[in-house]
Amino acid sequence: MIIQDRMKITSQNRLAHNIFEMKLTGKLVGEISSPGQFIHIRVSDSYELLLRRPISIASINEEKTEITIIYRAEGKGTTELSKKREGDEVDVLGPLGNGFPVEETAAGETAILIGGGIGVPPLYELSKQLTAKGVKCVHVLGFQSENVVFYEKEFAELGETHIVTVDGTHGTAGFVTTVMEKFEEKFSTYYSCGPMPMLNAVEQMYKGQKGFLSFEQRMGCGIGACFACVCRTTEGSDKPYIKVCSDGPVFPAGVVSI
Amino acid sequence: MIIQDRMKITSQNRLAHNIFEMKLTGKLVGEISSPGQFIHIRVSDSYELLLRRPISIASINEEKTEITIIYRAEGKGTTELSKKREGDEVDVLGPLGNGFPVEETAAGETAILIGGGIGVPPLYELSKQLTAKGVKCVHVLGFQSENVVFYEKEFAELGETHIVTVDGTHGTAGFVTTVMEKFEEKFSTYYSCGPMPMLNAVEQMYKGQKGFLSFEQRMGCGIGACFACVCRTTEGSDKPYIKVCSDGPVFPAGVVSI
Amino acid sequence: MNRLSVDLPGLQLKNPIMPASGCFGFGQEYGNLYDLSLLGAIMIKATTLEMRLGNPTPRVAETSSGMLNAIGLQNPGLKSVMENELPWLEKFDVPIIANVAGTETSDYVEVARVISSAPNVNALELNISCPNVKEGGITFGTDPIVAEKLTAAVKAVSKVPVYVKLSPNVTNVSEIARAVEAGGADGITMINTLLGMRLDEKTGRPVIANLTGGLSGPAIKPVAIKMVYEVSQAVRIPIIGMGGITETSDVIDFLSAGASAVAVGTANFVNPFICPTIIKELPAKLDELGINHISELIGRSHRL
Amino acid sequence: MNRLSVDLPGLQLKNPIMPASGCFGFGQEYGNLYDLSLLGAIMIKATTLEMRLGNPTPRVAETSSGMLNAIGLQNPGLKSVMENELPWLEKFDVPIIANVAGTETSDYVEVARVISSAPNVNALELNISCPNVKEGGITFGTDPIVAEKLTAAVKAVSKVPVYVKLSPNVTNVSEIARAVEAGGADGITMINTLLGMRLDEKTGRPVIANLTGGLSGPAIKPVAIKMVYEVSQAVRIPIIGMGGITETSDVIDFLSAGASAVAVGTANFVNPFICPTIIKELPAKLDELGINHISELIGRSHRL
Ligand SMILES: Cc1cc2nc3c(=O)[nH]c(=O)nc-3n(C[C@H](O)[C@H](O)[C@H](O)COP(=O)(O)OP(=O)(O)OC[C@H]3O[C@@H](n4cnc5c(N)ncnc54)[C@H](O)[C@@H]3O)c2cc1C
Ligand SMILES: Cc1cc2nc3c(=O)[nH]c(=O)nc-3n(C[C@H](O)[C@H](O)[C@H](O)COP(=O)(O)OP(=O)(O)OC[C@H]3O[C@@H](n4cnc5c(N)ncnc54)[C@H](O)[C@@H]3O)c2cc1C
Ligand SMILES: Cc1cc2nc3c(=O)[nH]c(=O)nc-3n(C[C@H](O)[C@H](O)[C@H](O)COP(=O)(O)O)c2cc1C
Ligand SMILES: Cc1cc2nc3c(=O)[nH]c(=O)nc-3n(C[C@H](O)[C@H](O)[C@H](O)COP(=O)(O)O)c2cc1C
Ligand code: FES
Ligand code: FES
Repeated sequence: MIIQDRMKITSQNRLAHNIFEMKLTGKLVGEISSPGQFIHIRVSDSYELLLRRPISIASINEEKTEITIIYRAEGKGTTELSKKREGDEVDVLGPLGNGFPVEETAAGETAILIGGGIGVPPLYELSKQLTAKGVKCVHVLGFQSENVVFYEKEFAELGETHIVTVDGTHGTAGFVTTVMEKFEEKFSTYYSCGPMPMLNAVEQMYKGQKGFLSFEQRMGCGIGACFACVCRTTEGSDKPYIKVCSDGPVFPAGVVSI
Repeated sequence: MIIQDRMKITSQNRLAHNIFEMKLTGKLVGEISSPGQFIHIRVSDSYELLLRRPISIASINEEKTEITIIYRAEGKGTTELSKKREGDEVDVLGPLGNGFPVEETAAGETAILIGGGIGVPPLYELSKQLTAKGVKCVHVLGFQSENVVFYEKEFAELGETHIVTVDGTHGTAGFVTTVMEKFEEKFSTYYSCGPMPMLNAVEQMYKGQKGFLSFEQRMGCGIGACFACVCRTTEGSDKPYIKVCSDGPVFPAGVVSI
Repeated sequence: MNRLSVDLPGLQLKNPIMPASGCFGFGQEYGNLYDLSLLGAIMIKATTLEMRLGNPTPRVAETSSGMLNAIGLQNPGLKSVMENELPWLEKFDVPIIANVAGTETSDYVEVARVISSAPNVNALELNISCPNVKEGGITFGTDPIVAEKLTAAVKAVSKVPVYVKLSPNVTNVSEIARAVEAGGADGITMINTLLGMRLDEKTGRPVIANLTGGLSGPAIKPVAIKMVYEVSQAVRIPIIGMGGITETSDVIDFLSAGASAVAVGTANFVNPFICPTIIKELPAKLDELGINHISELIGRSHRL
Repeated sequence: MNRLSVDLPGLQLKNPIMPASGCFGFGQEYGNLYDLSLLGAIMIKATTLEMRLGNPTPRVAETSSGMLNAIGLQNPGLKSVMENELPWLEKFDVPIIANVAGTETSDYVEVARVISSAPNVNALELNISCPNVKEGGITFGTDPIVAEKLTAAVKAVSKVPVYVKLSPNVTNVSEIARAVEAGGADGITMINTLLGMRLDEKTGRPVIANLTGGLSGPAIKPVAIKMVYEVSQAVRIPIIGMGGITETSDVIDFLSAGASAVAVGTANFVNPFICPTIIKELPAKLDELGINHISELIGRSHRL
């Protein structure tokens, strides 16, 4: 169920250049149903920055009733968020949307998880859940440059991890597809989250494979009421459009017209 | 000189119901020239509450380069201010305006200081300075009710202090004029700060006496440029209007048309 | 006695709080969060004759204390609204105000005729002020003669009272208000969004795909209050006021300005529970103001 | 090469940043805080034929990310401005734009004739958009024919180029812009304030003594950007843009929208050093955007 929760910040760390990891505790944690769901955060109680910001849940710790989010302080809202301190409270709406289907990959099978930039975070909880059920996870994580790479160690602990940077300062130089092209192992499912051009490239390369992609759109309500976040669907779909916030953000490959 | 200073909050205390005392340190302190000057505070860095709030300087501690302000958390801005914590910084413009003339009362003479509600604070620094130079100060301080009385002890340490409350829950019941009516001692000067109706009553009662009144007006710039805070003057004045922020807030009795 | 009840043409409201059109879909999403019967009424999303897919995305952008939107009247079309959306809402004890949009007079009239016959539609809101579609919408809302004619044409077919939604993007809003009153409007709803634009700092390109959008939220409240204050003295029909309502005190302001009820738009995105929260807070606010019944506030500002 | 220089009719600006009329008095107060020669230009407070004492107080009120004002054109009158204010400004190396206001065409013309002869007045800004006076001001700014005639009358007597300041409170701002262009205006300044109102929650009474006021500040920026974007494509004369500029990135937005220079109003009250701060920050901002000269930004949004 979607709830509005005043969550308490239990930690805030800078992971890389402008990349922050924040842990939040509150009863919302008990409502999460799948990796890839997101929360909608009010970055301050002032009306100046009026809209909530959608941020993916990167990791769930049920024992501590805690979630982790990883975000880039880019515009005004996320910069404001990065100034919050441990002990501060934030107004959070969530969990929102439908996440990645863990059940689509069986134990013993291989899944390939492809992330780009701030699309990487939700793949972490996904990988944790897949690995826990016995799926072999391979991670291909693309970043602009060395100084914005995060969670390399964390992903490596879960499975084979390829880091790609556009400028070649860390790992393979190029795009996620540079690694994917050379990757020859069989896999049963791919899961991806990142910028549109990356999702497009991934979908093209893995045409015909079972895959799930997580999309981004500017949002108003975050719950399906305002029609801000719609995407057109591909021909032959049963609906002419989907809403990223409530129908997604994750969709099977081939559904959303990229 | 007027400067813009990011002052650090060295303490924040609740003195009475919705009444707060805040101490601030910064180089602005060195620029203050007289009691009754005020500062113009940005209550937050967000644009939501766009305008600065004018608050009187209640006390100056030159050694610690610290000032005290006392304010009522009433509207959105002052409520926001009351949430700040020690160590936080605030953007302050000041010192602004012209304060009470200490030089108008000679050592050995008596001054009567009449304050109402949140008009009381600037009289504290005034009384400190007058007393220090050997003036005998008598304080008549009016409040709504017992629960908003503040600084009674502090004023009492400087001189005779009469507290008046409208509802009679503390001190004399009634208005400052109730005490003033019964006050028979000779005094050379009166100084007053408080709401318009009080200033009006005080001026009426002490007609012909040397006195100085501090006025309030809604402000824009606080420095004399926007014409937001003008008051008409009484007939026969050399200017048809004055600006509270830069010509005042303190004026000799009889100048401002109340 | 219900201290919050307000009676308006076609609408017996248990309280004067309703979500504004376009900010609440057809109620289902918020219906998952709270009981819609708590609301004074619901203004549903604009309905057009045919399904509309709306504008390209991005459709929203944030501005200081406000937001821009250019949804472009996306909706499933009259047939689907009649068959799916309105029946779903029947289970709630809440009057529905159907927002009617179109490109030509004939579509407005047809949508009005059909939708006003739905059992739970208690009033229409004629949208002559949508700034986000090329044809129709705002073009009807800026010319008093056109506005009057459209109102009369819709009144002629509607089975329920007709409220007309005014645009703030005009030189003289009272003139338009008087025109729709002359056309037979039973009430006015105002204001729709102000026209606005946001550019991307890096590229200089408009953030919203439609280039311009409609500005809503707290930023526009002073404009809305001024217009409600003015129009409520220019016409005799009641006003449902909106524009930037975000907290309970904003409701007091709109009623004082001359509105008889209010709608909450953008604030639903900020706090999805805002409507029930305001409804809950209102009685204490009336106590604070020493007022017995909420209707005593209406037009208070004119009397002073 | 000066990367910030902009040439406009009558104005060789070392940078495109100037304080907006009414938010900077006649410069003296800010002159105590910093060297006015740093500024691109100064738009001085509206000057009328006779001294005006303005409206009763309160004259300002805060709104979400904005403020209302109803100063009512208080100023010492033409004679005193010529004898005291303008001569004081002569010691600075900064062009002055004199904001001209009036009640009838004849006062506008007389003020324009006299003030345009002051040695340091480089341009006039014809204020046909003040919302805070009963007569004159905005009444000239809402009718294209009246606006054109007034512009022509002032042009006929002015010794310096004439910019006309437009009101946003109109249905079609491009129509007014084209009218003043036809009347001979050398440039346009826009926008003046939006009409707005704030009520006191306790009493319901308007906070501003004049009842309504002009809304300015970040809240109105999206409206201003949209109008500059539109008008810069409707006329050939240059625009000095304003409305909500509070930081350096806002300047980029106005230039991208189509303004050739900008004015900063309300933000001077928030931060009295805002103009020199922006001027200082601009070169680094150009570097960030990979732009050599600031003029490359002008109208960027149209080209995309
Ligand atoms: C489902 C979903 C999950 C996301 N998960 C993450 C995450 O885990 N980590 C992370 O760093 N980012 C994530 N994003 C992107 C994140 O929402 C934006 O970076 C953020 O909203 C930008 O806000 P700002 O205050 O920095 O920018 P501003 O420019 O101040 O934002 C202005 C407005 O635009 C919206 N906006 C700007 N960029 C985006 C964007 N890329 N996507 C959606 N809205 C945007 C903001 O939400 C806000 O309403 C996610 C987006 C979506 C839709
Ligand atoms: C020279 C001067 C000295 C002052 N000294 C003190 C002091 O020492 N302690 C204290 O508690 N108060 C003092 N005040 C009053 C104080 O400025 C207001 O109480 C405060 O601005 C209200 O802000 P708010 O955020 O609570 O109210 P809001 O209602 O949020 O304010 C909205 C706007 O109205 C203005 N405003 C509201 N009330 C007043 C008022 N009474 N006077 C001027 N502007 C107002 C605010 O500054 C703001 O711009 C002084 C006022 C002046 C002019
Ligand atoms: C996302 C969004 C969609 C809207 N869609 C409609 C609509 O379909 N029909 C309509 O009459 N008004 C529509 N509006 C305008 C609102 O109903 C309301 O008039 C306006 O937003 C001002 O109120 P607010 O400031 O409370 O949002 C929409 C507003 C928003 C923000
Ligand atoms: C207090 C105040 C006084 C103003 N006085 C004038 C004036 O005398 N003449 C004028 O043309 N505009 C006047 N304006 C309008 C500004 O010049 C400017 O057009 C408007 O405020 C929008 O810009 P901003 O949002 O940066 O303030 C005034 C604005 C304010 C806030
Ligand atoms: S954000 Fe409102 S429908 Fe998706
Ligand atoms: S507040 Fe601007 S002149 Fe006094």
